[in-house]
This record gives sequence, C-alpha cells and structure tokens, in this order.
Amino acid sequence: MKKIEAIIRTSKFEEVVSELSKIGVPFLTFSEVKGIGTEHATTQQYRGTAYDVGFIPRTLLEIVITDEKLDSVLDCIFEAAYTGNIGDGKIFVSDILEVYRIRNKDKGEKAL
Amino acid sequence: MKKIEAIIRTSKFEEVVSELSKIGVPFLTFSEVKGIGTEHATTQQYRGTAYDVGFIPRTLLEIVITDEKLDSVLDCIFEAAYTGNIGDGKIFVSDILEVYRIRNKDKGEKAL
Amino acid sequence: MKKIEAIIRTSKFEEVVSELSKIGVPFLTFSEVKGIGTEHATTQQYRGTAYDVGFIPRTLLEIVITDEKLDSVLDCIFEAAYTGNIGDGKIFVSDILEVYRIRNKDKGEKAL
Amino acid sequence: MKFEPIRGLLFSKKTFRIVFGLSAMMLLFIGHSYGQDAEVEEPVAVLTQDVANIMWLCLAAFLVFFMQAGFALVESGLTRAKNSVNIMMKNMLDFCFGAVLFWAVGYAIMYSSGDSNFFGFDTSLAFLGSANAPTDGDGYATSAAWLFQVVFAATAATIVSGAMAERTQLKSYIFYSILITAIVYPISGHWIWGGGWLGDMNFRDFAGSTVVHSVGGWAALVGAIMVGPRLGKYNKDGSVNAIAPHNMPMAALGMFILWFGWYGFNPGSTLAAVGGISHIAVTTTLAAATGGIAAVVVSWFNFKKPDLSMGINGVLAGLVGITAPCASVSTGSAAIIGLVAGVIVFYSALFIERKLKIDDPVGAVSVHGICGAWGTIAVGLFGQNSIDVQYWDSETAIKDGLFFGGGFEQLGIQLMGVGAVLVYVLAAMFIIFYLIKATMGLRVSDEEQLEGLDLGEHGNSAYGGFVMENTGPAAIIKRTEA
Amino acid sequence: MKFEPIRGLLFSKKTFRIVFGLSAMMLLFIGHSYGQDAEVEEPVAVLTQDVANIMWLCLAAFLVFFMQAGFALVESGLTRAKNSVNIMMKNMLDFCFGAVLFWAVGYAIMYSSGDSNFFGFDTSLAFLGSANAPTDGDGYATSAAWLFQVVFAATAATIVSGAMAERTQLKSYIFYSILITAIVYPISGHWIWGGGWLGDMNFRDFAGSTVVHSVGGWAALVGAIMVGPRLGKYNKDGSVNAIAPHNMPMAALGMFILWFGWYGFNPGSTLAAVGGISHIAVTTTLAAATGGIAAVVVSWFNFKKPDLSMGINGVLAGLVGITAPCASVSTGSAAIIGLVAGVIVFYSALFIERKLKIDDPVGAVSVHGICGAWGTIAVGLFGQNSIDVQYWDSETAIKDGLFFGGGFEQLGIQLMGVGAVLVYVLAAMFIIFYLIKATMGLRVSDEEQLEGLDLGEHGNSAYGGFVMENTGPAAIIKRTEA
Amino acid sequence: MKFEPIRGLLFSKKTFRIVFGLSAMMLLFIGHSYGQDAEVEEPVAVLTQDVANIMWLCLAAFLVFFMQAGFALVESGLTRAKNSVNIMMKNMLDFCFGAVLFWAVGYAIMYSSGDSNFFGFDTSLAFLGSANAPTDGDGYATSAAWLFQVVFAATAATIVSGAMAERTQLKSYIFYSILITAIVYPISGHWIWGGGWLGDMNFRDFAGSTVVHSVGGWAALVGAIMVGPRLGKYNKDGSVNAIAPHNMPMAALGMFILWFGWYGFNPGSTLAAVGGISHIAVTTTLAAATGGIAAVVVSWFNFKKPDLSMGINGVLAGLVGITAPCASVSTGSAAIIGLVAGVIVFYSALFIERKLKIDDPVGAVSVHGICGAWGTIAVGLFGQNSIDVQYWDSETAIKDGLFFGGGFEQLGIQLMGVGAVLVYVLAAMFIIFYLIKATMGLRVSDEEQLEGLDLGEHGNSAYGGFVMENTGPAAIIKRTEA
Ligand SMILES: Nc1ncnc2c1ncn2[C@@H]1O[C@H](COP(=O)(O)OP(=O)(O)O)[C@@H](O)[C@H]1O
Ligand SMILES: Nc1ncnc2c1ncn2[C@@H]1O[C@H](COP(=O)(O)OP(=O)(O)O)[C@@H](O)[C@H]1O
Ligand SMILES: Nc1ncnc2c1ncn2[C@@H]1O[C@H](COP(=O)(O)OP(=O)(O)O)[C@@H](O)[C@H]1O
Repeated sequence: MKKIEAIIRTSKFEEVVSELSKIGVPFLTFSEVKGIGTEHATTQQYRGTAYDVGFIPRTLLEIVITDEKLDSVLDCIFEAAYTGNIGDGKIFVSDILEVYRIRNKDKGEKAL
Repeated sequence: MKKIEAIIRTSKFEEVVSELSKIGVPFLTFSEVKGIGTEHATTQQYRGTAYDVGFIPRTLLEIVITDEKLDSVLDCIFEAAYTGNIGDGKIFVSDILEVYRIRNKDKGEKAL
Repeated sequence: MKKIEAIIRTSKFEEVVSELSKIGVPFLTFSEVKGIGTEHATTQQYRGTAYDVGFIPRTLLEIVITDEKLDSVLDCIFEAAYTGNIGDGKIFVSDILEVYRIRNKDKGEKAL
Repeated sequence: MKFEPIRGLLFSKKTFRIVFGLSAMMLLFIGHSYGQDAEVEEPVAVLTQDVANIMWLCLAAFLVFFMQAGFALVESGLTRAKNSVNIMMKNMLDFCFGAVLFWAVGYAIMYSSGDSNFFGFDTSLAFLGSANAPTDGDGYATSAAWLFQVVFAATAATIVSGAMAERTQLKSYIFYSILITAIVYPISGHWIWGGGWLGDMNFRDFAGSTVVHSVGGWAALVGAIMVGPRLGKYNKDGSVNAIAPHNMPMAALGMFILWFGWYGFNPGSTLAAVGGISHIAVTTTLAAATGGIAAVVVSWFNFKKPDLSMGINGVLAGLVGITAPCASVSTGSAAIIGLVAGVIVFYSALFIERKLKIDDPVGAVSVHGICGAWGTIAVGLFGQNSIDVQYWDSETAIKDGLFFGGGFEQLGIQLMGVGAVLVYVLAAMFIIFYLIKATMGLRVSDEEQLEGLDLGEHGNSAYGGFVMENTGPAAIIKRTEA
Repeated sequence: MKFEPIRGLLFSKKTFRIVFGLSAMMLLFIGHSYGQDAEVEEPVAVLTQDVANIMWLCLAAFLVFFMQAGFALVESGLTRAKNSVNIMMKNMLDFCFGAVLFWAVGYAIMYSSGDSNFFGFDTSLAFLGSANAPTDGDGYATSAAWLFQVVFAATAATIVSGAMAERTQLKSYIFYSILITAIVYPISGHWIWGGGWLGDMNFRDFAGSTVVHSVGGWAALVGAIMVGPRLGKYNKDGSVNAIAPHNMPMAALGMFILWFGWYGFNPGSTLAAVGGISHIAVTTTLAAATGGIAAVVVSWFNFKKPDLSMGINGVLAGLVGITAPCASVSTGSAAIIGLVAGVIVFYSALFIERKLKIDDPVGAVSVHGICGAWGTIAVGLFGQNSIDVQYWDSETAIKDGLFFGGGFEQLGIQLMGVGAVLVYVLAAMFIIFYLIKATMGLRVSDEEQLEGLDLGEHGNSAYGGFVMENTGPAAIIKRTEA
Repeated sequence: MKFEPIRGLLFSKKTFRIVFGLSAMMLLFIGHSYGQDAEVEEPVAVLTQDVANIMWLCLAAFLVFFMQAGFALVESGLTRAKNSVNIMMKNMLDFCFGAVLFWAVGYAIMYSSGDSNFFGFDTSLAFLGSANAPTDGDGYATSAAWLFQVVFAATAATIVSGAMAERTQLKSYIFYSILITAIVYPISGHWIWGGGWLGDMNFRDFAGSTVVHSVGGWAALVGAIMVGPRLGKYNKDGSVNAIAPHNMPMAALGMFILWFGWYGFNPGSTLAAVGGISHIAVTTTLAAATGGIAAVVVSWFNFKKPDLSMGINGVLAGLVGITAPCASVSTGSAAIIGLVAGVIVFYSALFIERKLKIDDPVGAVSVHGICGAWGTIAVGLFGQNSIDVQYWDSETAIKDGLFFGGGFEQLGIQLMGVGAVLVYVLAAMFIIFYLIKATMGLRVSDEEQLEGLDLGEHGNSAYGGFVMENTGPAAIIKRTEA
C-alpha cells in the first residue's frame, strides 16, 4: 500500500475531493498546513507597514491507497488541483507497511 | 523503528493518551485533522438550509516507536479508541529510517 | 529522496526557516501540532483551579529533500532549533518513493 | 467646564450667570407673585419646556446614534470573518459621510419650507444655516432637530450595507451612501415629515417605519439585486447553499444594542419632553418581544430547531413594525403587530432567498423594507384616534383603523404612502446603482471575493492570531436538503 | 415625527398644540400673574414634575434593559464556545417571554391593591389595564412604572441562565422563565414593593438586592442543583476541574455594560426626578469599585495571580450589595459594603464550587443570591435615618443601623425579609424545577452536552470559520493542584 | 422602590411625600397666584433647574463612564490576543482604584478653594466631605459634580494603558494609575477648572482637550518611552515591523462606544440642563465625522488602501480635537477642526512610530496628546465670542480667535495653557515612572512578553477553545517595504 501526501491549493480542495470520490476514493484525511515555496503570500499591511506572512495556507491531503489505485489517484489530483501557476503544490508518495481499521481490526487492503 | 499514524475519534483522545502512558509510551505528537470516510458529520443548518460540513474533526496521533513495542502500542490503541461504530478510524504503520533528538543529537532508539 | 519531519519549538521556527533558506532549502510545509513528551506545558489556572493542558504547542516541519542534501539539512536544524533544554524536539527521517509537481507533472528530484 | 465646585452654581450669583448665559430664556423667576405665600422668598429657577424638549431630543439622538454600532455588529456577525474589517469600515464611513452631507445638503431638502409639496431646497438651512453658530434658543432647537434627523438618515443609509455585504466595492458603497443621505432620503422624508404632500394627507408614520426603514429596505433590495449574489450562494440548479455566519454572539449583541437604541428612535419621535413617551416605550417593548417569540417559534416549527439568526431578525422586525404605529395603538395591538412582523420576516426572508433568488445576507430587505411597510399599514388597521390624538391635535390625528371601526379611510392613506415611497425609492435607487455600476462598478472581482474583502480592499484581516478555516466560496459547504 | 423644523414648535401656535396634545396636564402658563414684573410677557411652558418623573423612569428603564446584553455577554464569555448560540437565545427569549407574561399577569400580581398582604391579583392591571391605551397622564405614569418593573423582572429571570448554562434544555429554560416572571417574582415583589407585609414592616430594599437579585440568585441555586454539574466538572474523587472560559474580553465587556446599566437600576429606583439620584449614583460607583478591588486582591493573594473572572464577579457583587442600601448609607459605608461584597463573593464562589460541589459556571448564586442578602442586611448595619429620610417620609424611613447606634431593630427586620424570601424562593423554585424535570426534563443528553448545545439545540455553531479545539468534557484538561 | 403603583405618586398625598422627601427644595407650588385664571386650581409641581442640572450631570456621567468599555475594546482589539485578559484587567482596575482615590484625595485637590492658584487641598472635600452623606440639595449637587469629575479622571488615567500595552507589569500599572488620579490629574485640573491660574486667565478648555486628553496623552508618551518598545517592534537597523491586531470588529465597537460616550463628555460639560447642549452635540458629531473621513482618505492616499485602525484613530482625534472648542465654535469650524485632527493624527502616529521610534500600540499619544493640544489651540483660532458667551458670562467669555478677527490674544493664552500642562505632565510623569521603574520595575520579562501577559500575569488566556497561531515576537511577521 502507498501513502499519498498531496499539498494543494486550498481553493482546489472541493474539486479534488469531488473528483476523487468519482473514481471511488471517497475517503481521506486532510488538515490545514502552511507552505513555504516559490510562491509567496500576498503582502498584508497594518498602519502602512507591509508584512509578508511568509507562507501560504495550503491543504494537506493524506490518502492511503492500494498500489493498483495509485496511478488513477495521482492522475485525478493532477487534473483537479491544476491551475498551471506557480504554487499548485506537490505530491509525495511513500510506502505504508500496514493498515488497520480500529473498529474491527481489519488489516491490509480490507481495512481501506 | 516504526511510525504509527492513528486517526482516531476526538472524543477518544484522552483515553488513548492515558492508556499509552500506562504501557510506557508517554510521548507522541498529535494534531487536529479532518476526516472524510464512511461516517458523515452531523448536518448543520442555518436559516433552514442544511449543510453538511462533509468531514469529521478527528485527531491524528503520530508515534514513532521501536519495532518491539509496535504491537503493544497497536493493541493499546485498538482497545482505547474502540467504540464499534463506523468511524472509529484507522492506523497506518510505516518505516522510519532514523530518529534524532535535537537537544543532544542522540540518534536511533536512544532518541525516543 | 527523503522526508524529514522535525518537531521543533514554536519559538525556534523563524530561525530554522531562515537558516534553511541560507543553505538553499527555501521550501517546506509546516503545521501547528501539539506534543506530549518529557517537557510539560506551563500550568494555567482559572478561578484558582489549576489545569495542565498536558501538551505543548509545537511546529511540525515537513521537508522532502534529495539524499545528498539530507545531512546538511539535519545539521542546519540541529543548529537552529537547539536550546539545550528538554523539549527541543525530534527529527524523523523516512523514505519517499516519488515526488511530483502538480503544475507540470515533473517528477523526482526535478520536482523539488 | 469650570466649576468651583458645582455647589457654587447654586449660591454664587456670579457663577450662576456664568453658566446660565441663557437665563433670559430659560429661567423662570417666580416669587413676589406669591403674595400670600411667605414661605417662598427667593426666586426659584425651573426648567422650561423648551429646554426640556431640546434635552430629550438630544438624549434620544444619542441612543439612536448608538444603533450604528448595533447595525455594524449584526451585519458583521452574520457574515464571514474575512469581510469584517470591510463591514466595520462601511458602517463607520456611512455615518461620517452621512453627517457631513446631511449637514451640507440633506436637511435643507428635507425641511425646505412649504413652497413645494414634492421637492425644495431651503438655502437658509444648508450647513445648518443660522444654527451653524446659534446664539439663541431658536438656534439650539434647530440644532437638536438636526441632530435627531441626522441619526435617522444614517440609519436609513446603513441598512443597505447588510444586504450588499461581502461583495461590494468600498468606493461604490461610499458613493451610494453619500447620495442616499444627501438626496434620496431627504426627498421622501420631506413628503412625510417635512411639510410635503403625504404629511398633508395625514399619512401617519410616527417614528419612521416608512420614512427610515422602508426607504433603507427598498434601497437594500435594489442594491442586492444589482450587485448580484455572493459566489457560492446559489448552485447551477438554483438550489441554495447556506453561508454560515462567523460570530453569533456578536450578532446578538448587535440586536441588543439596536433594541436599546430604539428607545431613542420611537419615544424620541415625540420631539418633546412629554409623558406620552412611556406608552411609546411600552408598545415598542411588547412588539419587539412578540416579534422575537414569533420568529423563533415559527423557525422551530419549520426547521425543527429554533434559529437564532431568525430570532434576531424577528426582534428587529417587531421593532420596525411598531415604529410607525407606536403612538397610535394600544399595547395589545402592539403585541399583535410585533407578532405578525415576526411571522412575516421569517417567510419573507425565505421567499426572497429561495424564490426570488436575491442574496440578502442579513435579511435587511425583509426586516426593514417589508416590515416597515407592514408597520405603516398597521396604523390603518390598529390605529386608534383616541390614542393618537394625545400626540397630535385633533385636526391632524388619524382616523380609527379598520379593526377599530374606522373603515378603510386611514388604511387607504397608509397604503398610498407605502406605495408612493416604494415606487419612488425603487426608481431612484435603480438609477443610482445603475450609474455607479456603469461607471466605477459595484462588485469586487471574484478572486477578491474569495479571499475576502478585508484583504482585497484593506490589505489586512480582522482576526490576527486566530487560526481560521481556509474556506473558499462554497468550500466544504455542501447543501443537502432545505 | 412631523416637524417643520422643530423651531416651529416654539413659535407656531398650531404646531405647538399638535405635539403638546397633553398641554392641559403638562404646561404651566404663567404670566399675567407677574403683575409687577413687566419683563416676562408671554406665558412660558415649564416641565412639570409628573412628566419629569415619567421621563426619568423611562430613561432608567432603558439603561436597565441594556443590562440584558451585559448578562448575555458575561454568561457566554465565561463558558465554552460550543454553547454560545444557546446562551444568546436564552437571554433573548427570557426577556421576550418575560415582557409578555409580566404584561399579561405578573404586574397585576405584584401591584395588586392591598386586599392581601401576601398574594392578590388586580384584574384591572392585567394586560396593563387602562394604561393599555392610555389617554391621560395617569395612564402614562402607569406605563412608565410597568416599563421600569418589567426590566427588573427580566433581570431576576436571566440571572438563573448563567448558573444553569451549558447543560439545560432550551424548552425547559423557557418554561422556567415564564413561571418566574409571571408568578414567582411578582409574589415576593408584592410583599416588599407592592404594598405587602414586608414593605409594611419598613423592610428596606431600595433598588432590589433582595427583590431582584436574591430572588434570581436563590432560583439559580435550585436550578444549578437540580440540573446537576456539567460533565467533567467533578472527578470521581470529588476534586474539581477547571472548565476554561472561551472569551474573556466578551465577559469584561458584559461587566462594563452591567455597571453602566446599574446607573439606571439604582438611581432610577427613586421613581422620580429628584436631586437624590446623584448620591445614589456615587454610592453605586464606590461599591462597585471597592468590590472589584477586593475580589482582585483576594484572588491575587490566594491564587498568586489576579483572576479576571473573580474581578468581574467582584464588581458585580459590589453593585448587588449596594442595591438595597444605595439610598440609605454614606459614601464611606458604601465603600465598605462593596469591599465586603468583593470578599464574600470570592469565598462564596469557591465554597459553592468546592465544598458544596454545585456547578455554577458564572458564580451567579454568589453574586446575586449571597451578595443580595449581604446588601439587604447591610441596610441594618450601615443604614442612616438621616439619609434615608431624604427619599421617604419620616414614618416609613428606616431606623439607624447597628453601626450607627440604632441597635438591632432595623437589622432584625432586614434579616426577617432576607429569610422569608430565601425560604419562599427555594420552595417555589424547587417545586417548579421538580415538575419541569419530571415532565419535560431539565438536562440535555450527555452526547449533546459533549458536542455542545449549539449543535444539539440549534443545529449550528457560534463561530463559523474559526478553527476550534476539539474538546471533550474534560478533554485535555487535567486538574493538578488547586 | 416601593410604589403602589406609581399612579399612587400622583394622587395619594401620603406616597407623594414618601418619595418626594425633598419637596421643600424641589417643588414649586403655584396656584392661587393665578387669580384671574380659574382653570388651574391644584398646585402643580414642576422640575426646578437645580434638580434638572443634577440629573443632566448624572446622565452625562453615566455616558462618560461607559467610555471605559470603549477604551478597553479599542486597546484590546488593536493588540494581540495573548494580552487581552491583562488589558481588560487594567481597564477595570484603573477605574476601580481611580474612583476610590479621587474620592479620598483627588477631588479635594482639584477643587480646593482658591487659597492657592497652583495647589491646595481642601480637607472638607476629602472623602466627599459633607456630601459623604448628603442631606440637602447642596450635597446632591456636590455628589453630581464629583460623579462627573471622577469619570473624567478615569478617562485620563486609562489613556495611558493603551500606549503601554503588551509589556507593562500589572502592579506597576496599578501604582501609576493611583498616582495620576490622586495627584497628577487633579493638580493641572485645578489650574484650569478648579479656580487656578489658567482658568483665571480665561484659558478655555470647555470639556477637557487639555485637562483630560492631553494630560493622559503626555503621560502615555512618557510611559511608552520609559517602558520601551515591544519585542520585535523594531529591527536592529531601526526599521519597523507591523504587529498585527487581533480583533478589528472589537476595536470598531470600542470606537462606537467612545463616540456614544462623548455625547456625555462634551454636552455634559455645560454642567447644567441648558438648550446649548444641542449645539455642542452637533459640533461634536461633525468633528468626529470629518476626523474619520480625513484619516481614512489620507491613509487611502498614502497606503493605497484605506486603513480601519487609522479611521478609528481619526474619529477619536476629531472628538478629542473638538472637546475644548465644542461650545465656542460654529459647526463649520467644527468640521474643519475635526478634519485637521484626522490629518494630524495620521502623520503624528507615523512620525512617533517611525521617526521617534516610540512604540505606542494604539496611537494614544497622537490621538489624545497631540490632538488634545490641537483642539485647545483651535479655540484661539476658530473661537467666537458670540457663541462662547452663550455658555459663560461676558467677563469670562473668550475673545474671538485669530481667524475671526480677534488677533493673537486668545491664541496666546491657549498656547500658554497647552505648554504649561505639557511641561508639568512630562516632568511629573517622568518622576513617577522613573521611581516605579527603579523600585518595582515597569516591564515584564522578555519570556513573559513572548508567551503573553495573560499567561504571565494571570495564568490563563483570553480565548479558550480557539486554536491560536503560535506567534513569537516577530514570528512569521517579516517587514518588507513601508
Ligand atoms: N521540498 C518540499 N518539502 C515539503 N513541502 C514542499 C517542498 N517544496 C514545496 N513544498 C510545498 O509545496 C508548496 C508549493 O510549492 P511552490 O514552490 O510554491 O510551487 P510549485 O508547487 O508550483 O513548485 C509549498 O508552499 C510547500 O507547501
Ligand atoms: N484511505 C484512507 N486514507 C486516509 N485516511 C482515511 C482513509 N480511510 C479512512 N480514513 C480516515 O479514517 C476516518 C474513519 O473512516 P470511516 O470510513 O469513517 O470509518 P471506519 O474507520 O470505521 O472505517 C476517516 O474520517 C478518515 O479520516
Ligand atoms: N516517540 C515520539 N513520537 C512522536 N513524537 C515524539 C516522540 N517523542 C517525542 N516526540 C515529540 O517531541 C517533543 C519533544 O519531546 P520531549 O521528550 O519533551 O523533549 P526532548 O525532545 O528534549 O526529548 C514532544 O513534545 C513530542 O511532540
């Protein structure tokens, strides 16, 4: 099994989730994170002094998936999270040794 | 060494932490995440229009542990996070190559 | 490629980020997490009843990096996040199978 | 503010004169007239009715001024956090610009002497005319009258802010608010309170259900239509999404402040220190209470749960509804008028949102426009000559209302007034918003709307230090069943 | 609100009559009586004492009304975010229902004419009787009296809300609030202010330490006991957990609003426009100040850090404490009464929480119940006939208090009043809450309590857009040492 | 508060006397004097000017008291969430301690009878002297005067809180606030309002631009300098970082409350119930409005975006600026004075922050110190004898100002007053803060400042349940270009 961590634009979140559910992946865990990269946040100002918050609010999706489904999920994210501008985000793929479902101690693919 | 990521019910957080500390694992990192899965959040309504926030607030535990202790930690979570209802959550196990303690540059198991 | 997860003191965040950017790593993702470990949070009190929030707000840095750069990043964090007191935090290193840039589907080291 | 201390006022002749520069006007020396009453030797100064009227009018105006804070809080509380700076700015500026414009122009239109029953401009009142630097009680009375009027004008202006919240350009809003306080509001105000044709017909709008609230409410309707709905409010199939508010306690505090300020709005409209203010305060209280109850109960029944935002709207609907008839009806009638207003506002808000597909984030059109009309009409239904005549002379007092045996006469007049103002305001505001839209534009860009007007218009945010949810327009908000 | 402009009022005979419909009652034409004083030629209208009384009573009532917002903010601020919608709803509805019920029933009980010293019902006052549609100054005076009383009744009712916060069903709360405003409060109110047996004994409770605050406080005590503590408040071993508040600036704003409103509560209780209101305002100010200081200092000493929530309670305790004696004591005594109240409220709150194990989230029982009793008793300790007699006639004025050489006479009367009201309210409220509990239930389910009453009772949440901590009952809150 | 009901007041002789204990003083029985007027038979009680003055002074004082909430909200809103508990505590305690000290000492200094033009202490006024337990109208008038003065003294004290926010020890702040209310403020107050040398020169500061605001503002300047800037405010190269505020709607609400309270501050300073309050209310309104407009427009021009915090400062600057001249200028002049104040406050705030490198988180020095001086000087520029003489007798009225043909005479007096108070306050406050710093210290430790004073001084936090950003001093705040 693989873990996909996708750091995407917050504004693309809705779209990605709905596309994923169309290809049969209606489960994931996400959280609000902040990204530092090439793209910079809009400068804010208070009483005329500008400040750069230095980061951009982004959404981190965490999806654990069987190896077979990996490519379709990747493609789906490429599609739905894309704007073509700097800052579209990254996807990291890593190995997961084991997965358990707490409710019934299912393990492995059954647990997904 | 292994990394355990457990996505549990927020309401079970207290119990899991206290059980873990009983089996000698009084350290972990956690954060507030949101889950999309089979279980759905209660519908809210505003001025009569219902809305489904679409996700459930969950707590993500991240525990890095020696391979020997893995099973006891898993059992402990199975026990303490269990309600038997849909939405009890998942546990993902993966490999960790190396661990360091920043304070003294300890590495490996010593660093845990 | 490797993923570095560093759980550091929130107060050291600024310093770590600026040091990392000096060694050519001006990209990372971070989030607010809470740590349970040897160090405890300051006790608060309300109407005379003390309460221990039981955790410490910490910052989790997530940096994916080429294998060559791993050591320099680690050293940099060791340096910048250090105070010498209990609670300086931990660094976990793990393997990343693949990295993609959503904007142009770059993969591998090019995508970082 | 010199005093030595104030005791001096009472005994030292010198200080006495110092502070009581107006003595000739204000003090009433009585004394030797009491030939047979040897007890009272010294002349005793008493408060004249003229001064008492001025003081009451000022106090009432202060309370009405405070409603500005209430409007700001209700509007901000019922919308999203990313637009809060913008909303506060609008509510501050519409009063600031409104005060200056009403001083320069508006008052002179509203109270232009009776040459015309439709429109006039009395240059002697522009910039407060002689009361600009008053040197007698006459001038002070005019100052007090202006003060009480300016807070009313600002109320009418600020109502629109809520209906156009979260998507309107700041500069367009300022431009609009200048025009309504300077021109639109004073004209219809002149018709009713300034000696114009509606007033001459004995159209009764005691404290402004129509003059203030309906004018604001109809302007809000035009504004909401012209600026269009917020992104994500309506789905392609026409179904409605909920856009959740960001701070309900703030909205509730705003409601309490508005209710508090209304005790200046209605009782102050006697324009004089008279005992009758107590009855007005009672009718105001009861209508607010029954309005709140009605809206909560109806929402409980329809939604299965009692809705706070509807309850807030209900209280305000009751208050708007009783504003015209507050000095013409019994307490029992007031309770019914409020109750009906609470029901009306509920169904009206849903109708406008769901059927007309007009996006009015705070329900301003329903509360102020519709319930303002209801209150004005209610005079023709529940009005009683025997009560009204206490506040007016017998010639100008209303006829009994339909439910009190007076037939349709007063009701007809009320309906005509409601209709005339409706048509006038819709037309005037359509032209104004059309011109603004055509020149400077009304609506911010979609990107700006998504990231919030605080960032787009002001470059910062309302809640530094708080972690906020990263919400897009409909982000993480899915409509299920209504 | 027609005027042309108000200057017209002064000079045009016609308009004059229009607005001054009440002229017969209110205006005093003086003129030809000044035979020898040729200066004053025109008759000058002056403000009669009757109208001045009505106006003062109304103004004071407006200020007291605003306290409703203060209560809502203190209660909401000192509790958790997940119950804020519910708290606002309760504080809005208890006033709404209270106003209607007090209009229909309560006032007729409280001021039933003196057939009975214990209980009566004056049908001529139900639904405000003849003042329902007043046509003379008499009716206006009754309206003003009702207005001032209804805001007091609502205060008593809303006190309970805080003590039962975060776990009480909304419908049960509404039911309770109807009963207290319609029946419980008017009965004991009748005893003291309505011509009943306690008033006849010259029991002194000038502005309501007992009539309003203790009644509310004892009802809160019964309510808090009957509904039980919040989940997670007490551990199995009986030790106490802190349940941290969600918005301290909101609570502090509530305190300021309450203090502000108290200037209507106490000085307004003269019921007349008299110079003595200034002394009452001074004693009120000083007691609030010393109450706040005392509670902060004592908490600083005991907790090592000054506690804001205790300071807020201290200010309110000082205000409640001075409410009964505000017009009977010197400023020095007022400062002492406030100081003692600030100390009492601190130890009382801890005692109730830690020893009695009663969960009163905002300290309502200590502030209103205990300090209400303290203030009433203080009249018997610090009262001075020479001051009191300024506000009452010599027959009904109090005797000097214990510390002013008057012995135990007045103190005895005060103690009897405190005791009688305590017993009565505990009994009445026990029956009421018992019946509510037995029929519709008092407490929400544990699940609902955990996820918050905003979600459970109202289906939404107070702070959309903010990221909140996912707290369970005692979640992430561990008690260490007190 | 016994009544049966209030109707009793009107008809029952007994109750009448009960409440009207003061009848001898307050009631004016007129009747048989109307020989030829058979209509009026019964004696009719009327409101005396003395009582009306007391009531107006009390009402105005209540409004000014409420400003305390406004100050607390503006200060807290414009700073960071981690210091909000501390700020509320300071704003509560400075009033509490201020009231007690001004009662014990301050008032006796300020209104010490005229032995000395510079300093005196009238033991008969300490602890309110005979008005401690007043038994006549004289005592009530003193009580009212004290009440109105104490809220002014507390205003001066609380201004400093904002300038020293987020880094000052609580106990040092309490100590400071005791000294300013007990000694510093009363001395310069005595010079101007208490019969001292500046008042004798006909220096005009009607409602306290200098007496209250400049005193507070200059004290704030010394305080901000002595406590030093917040950590992270200035970089090593001297460049400035923005420290973002945590709650802009809260700050805006505070502004509205302050504006509302100012209607007590300025019109109340007539110290008497006179018609002239309406003109004062109008000048106050216009100056606030133009001040707000000016600051927003200037910030829009300079920053490319309109800045709400500057707008809030602008409104307050307009209000401070009109405080001295409110009863001496025309409405046109008032609009100009406010406009200039709004511009001044903008550039002053930037100059103090960027050039002087003094860290004043809320702009208190600019709003109250600088604009207080501006307002005082404006009397010498825009003042008109013909207006001023309405409020003072001809001997003490001001000369026409420079722009009204009066030359430099009044301007010179105004400048002298501004200068004298500036020098005095800077010197006095330097000594006080120096001594506090040398003994107990002024500043909290850097660690405490980083984690917030709420945790350090009070052991808890303002916003339990909200997820907050973990901000260090300059954490995640990087300055780019100004
Ligand atoms: N090496 C990395 N490790 C972790 N997160 C990264 C890394 N590089 C980029 N990110 C995340 O991806 C986001 C987008 O990267 P950015 O360089 O701005 O644009 P792009 O994705 O188009 O290359 C960043 O804000 C950051 O959150
Ligand atoms: N494949 C997955 N990848 C990441 N997170 C998942 C995945 N499947 C489930 N989750 C997380 O686990 C939570 C619980 O899953 P759910 O399907 O609701 O119930 P159960 O755990 O009983 O199967 C989800 O809310 C989500 O946070
Ligand atoms: N085994 C672990 N798994 C995950 N997080 C850990 C683990 N051990 C420690 N941490 C994190 O590291 C933080 C610091 O650990 P702590 O024991 O307090 O001090 P030190 O880093 O000096 O050993 C903890 O607050 C927690 O967030």
